Amino acid sequence: MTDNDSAAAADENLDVSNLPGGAKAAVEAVLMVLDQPATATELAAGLNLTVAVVERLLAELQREYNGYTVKAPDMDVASDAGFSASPRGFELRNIAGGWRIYSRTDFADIVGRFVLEGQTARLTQAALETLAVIAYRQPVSRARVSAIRGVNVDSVVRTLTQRGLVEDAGTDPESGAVLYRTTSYFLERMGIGSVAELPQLSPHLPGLEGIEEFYDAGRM
Amino acid sequence: MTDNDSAAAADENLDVSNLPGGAKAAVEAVLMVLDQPATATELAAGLNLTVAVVERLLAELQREYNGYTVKAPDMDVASDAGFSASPRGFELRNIAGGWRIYSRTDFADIVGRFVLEGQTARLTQAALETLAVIAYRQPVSRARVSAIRGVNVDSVVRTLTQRGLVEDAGTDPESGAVLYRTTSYFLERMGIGSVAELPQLSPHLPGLEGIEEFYDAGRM
Amino acid sequence: MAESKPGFEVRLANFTGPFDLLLGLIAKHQLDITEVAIATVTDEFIKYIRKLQKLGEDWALDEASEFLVIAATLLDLKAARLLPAGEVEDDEDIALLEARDLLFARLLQYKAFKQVAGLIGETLEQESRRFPRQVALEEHFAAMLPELVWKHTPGQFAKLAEAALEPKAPKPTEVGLGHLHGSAVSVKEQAEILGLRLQLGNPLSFRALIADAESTLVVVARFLALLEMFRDKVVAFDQLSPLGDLTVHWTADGQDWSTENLSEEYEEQP
Repeated sequence: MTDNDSAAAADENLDVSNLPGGAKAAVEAVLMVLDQPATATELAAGLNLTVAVVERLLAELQREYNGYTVKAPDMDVASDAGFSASPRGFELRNIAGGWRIYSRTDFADIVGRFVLEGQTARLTQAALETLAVIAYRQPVSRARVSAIRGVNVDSVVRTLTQRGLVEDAGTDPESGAVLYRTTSYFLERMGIGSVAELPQLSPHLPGLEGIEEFYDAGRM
Repeated sequence: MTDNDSAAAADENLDVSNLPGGAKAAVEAVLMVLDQPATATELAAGLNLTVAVVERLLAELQREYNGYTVKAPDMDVASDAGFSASPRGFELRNIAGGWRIYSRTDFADIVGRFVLEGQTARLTQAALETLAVIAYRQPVSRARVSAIRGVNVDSVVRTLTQRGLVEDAGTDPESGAVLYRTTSYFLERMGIGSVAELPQLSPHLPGLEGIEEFYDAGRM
Repeated sequence: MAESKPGFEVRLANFTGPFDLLLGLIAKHQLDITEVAIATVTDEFIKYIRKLQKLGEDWALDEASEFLVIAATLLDLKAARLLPAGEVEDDEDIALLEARDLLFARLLQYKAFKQVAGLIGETLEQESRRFPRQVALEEHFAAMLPELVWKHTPGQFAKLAEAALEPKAPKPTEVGLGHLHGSAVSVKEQAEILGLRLQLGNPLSFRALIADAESTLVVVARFLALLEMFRDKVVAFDQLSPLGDLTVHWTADGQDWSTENLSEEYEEQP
């Protein structure tokens, strides 16, 4: 794909403009999967572009999504004076300096209806168990919770985060994995003042260290 | 586009075609908030559209994102014969029966710098082979997989379960052994719609079915 | 190359050439069949068949079944050579030959899975280069979610945590009879191990006694050993609740005990 075979620091050498769709598509690719808003500076650093270029691309994408401009096939550059197309179902917003793609506000009713469908007010057993593990072993990574529960917990952790019961507690300095902890909303729902007030578990349960060894041995 | 004017319930009354960007943008808006793949049927239900219409819109979006077609401003409908634009930084894929937005492969290196999570460690050869046997022989017991692979697979199966690639599929009525099958997450990770899309096993070994019976008879 | 079928060639440490020639040489006793690595032949053959399929040859299936027949014969030959008397007559010999065929069939099957495993690995690798959009719900949508129903007291929640944190016992799996031939586990040896541990004085749970068992077979052997030791009145069992932990006590204080006393019924080698 790229001819960075001679790249000493392969990372630094990547030229996004050689990729299909160019730098603009690269910015788009990142924005599309990014959970947290990113600043132009953060984007520029990861993309090997200058902040000025990223800012121009962001503005271009924003206009494109809003339907004000479309890159015509026979033009080399997008033009503001270009023809107008329909707006997309999503928009690029800059909130407090961070950029993120959201669903377009016009569709809030439809999206809201879609989101609510099939939502229950109760946590599933899987979600409860995962919450219990996080509560007693926090701060803990998803991989560790998976190891303890024996199943993949990614989507359950997302649900718990969405429900405001658990939150990001920084990253593990060693593995770089995101760690999770329970929130004050969780304490509120439990009716306790702090995690220290959670009932003690029976002492025969292996500590986190024990579990770690036990399960890591099985990891391939 | 749809003439559902006779819809009784108020929230059934919403006609997405009146909104900017129309039904296509509405589909797009919903795709933006999905955290797991959605089927055309689910989308249709939420959007008050027929499955056929949703399927057509999804196909149109897919082509658009791939840069094969763009709705020209002076045309009323998107045309396949339309001009070709640059591919977007993302793509729309139909996987494990559901639709979902992905960043385009070309930008994997760049996106990977921003998205640390979800990047899972590669599976070992042992795990891959075990996964292959389970995928092709499901539902299958660990003992059966062990017999085929010639080694104990307990810890590997545990790893695969933790990774969410295989799951418990009940017990064998005869032996009482736990049976395993692959998950829809496995399909997602493979980028396929169903296990039927896995490469055929028989070309690699003509007459395998015969061997299987022979082998089973020999085991008892 | 295109004008005639290339034919299957074998490349071994001690022979390179067409498969037919290999068979001929073996038949004429010019090559020792016991020196032929069947696994390598199989590898080569599968490679060959795949090449044919890529070329779109539709007789690949015929070739394959032919190969199976020949390979089986080859195995017969090899087995016959390895048998002390060099003859394949009585039932035992035939059974042995069948076992070898079986082994070979399994080898082929194993190779097939190995290959698709490679393909699955490649696909997973490729797919991991795509990242799905799975962002958290936008705040205004999250705010629309119905208020959570929460009915757990801290005590109930702790119970839930205990259950979730309890190390999971491996799920039951059937006892593969195949292993019995592979590695014999001696009940006597296991009894020896258990005896030494229990004579230290502390009662131990069955779970603890099998914690280091490297296979199901060892677990079974230890279980049988305990039954034997119970019969010899050197151990006693305690179980507080049905399906609860089984505790084993050593009861043969000071008394001489040796595994030599164990009955022989499990020690018969097939």
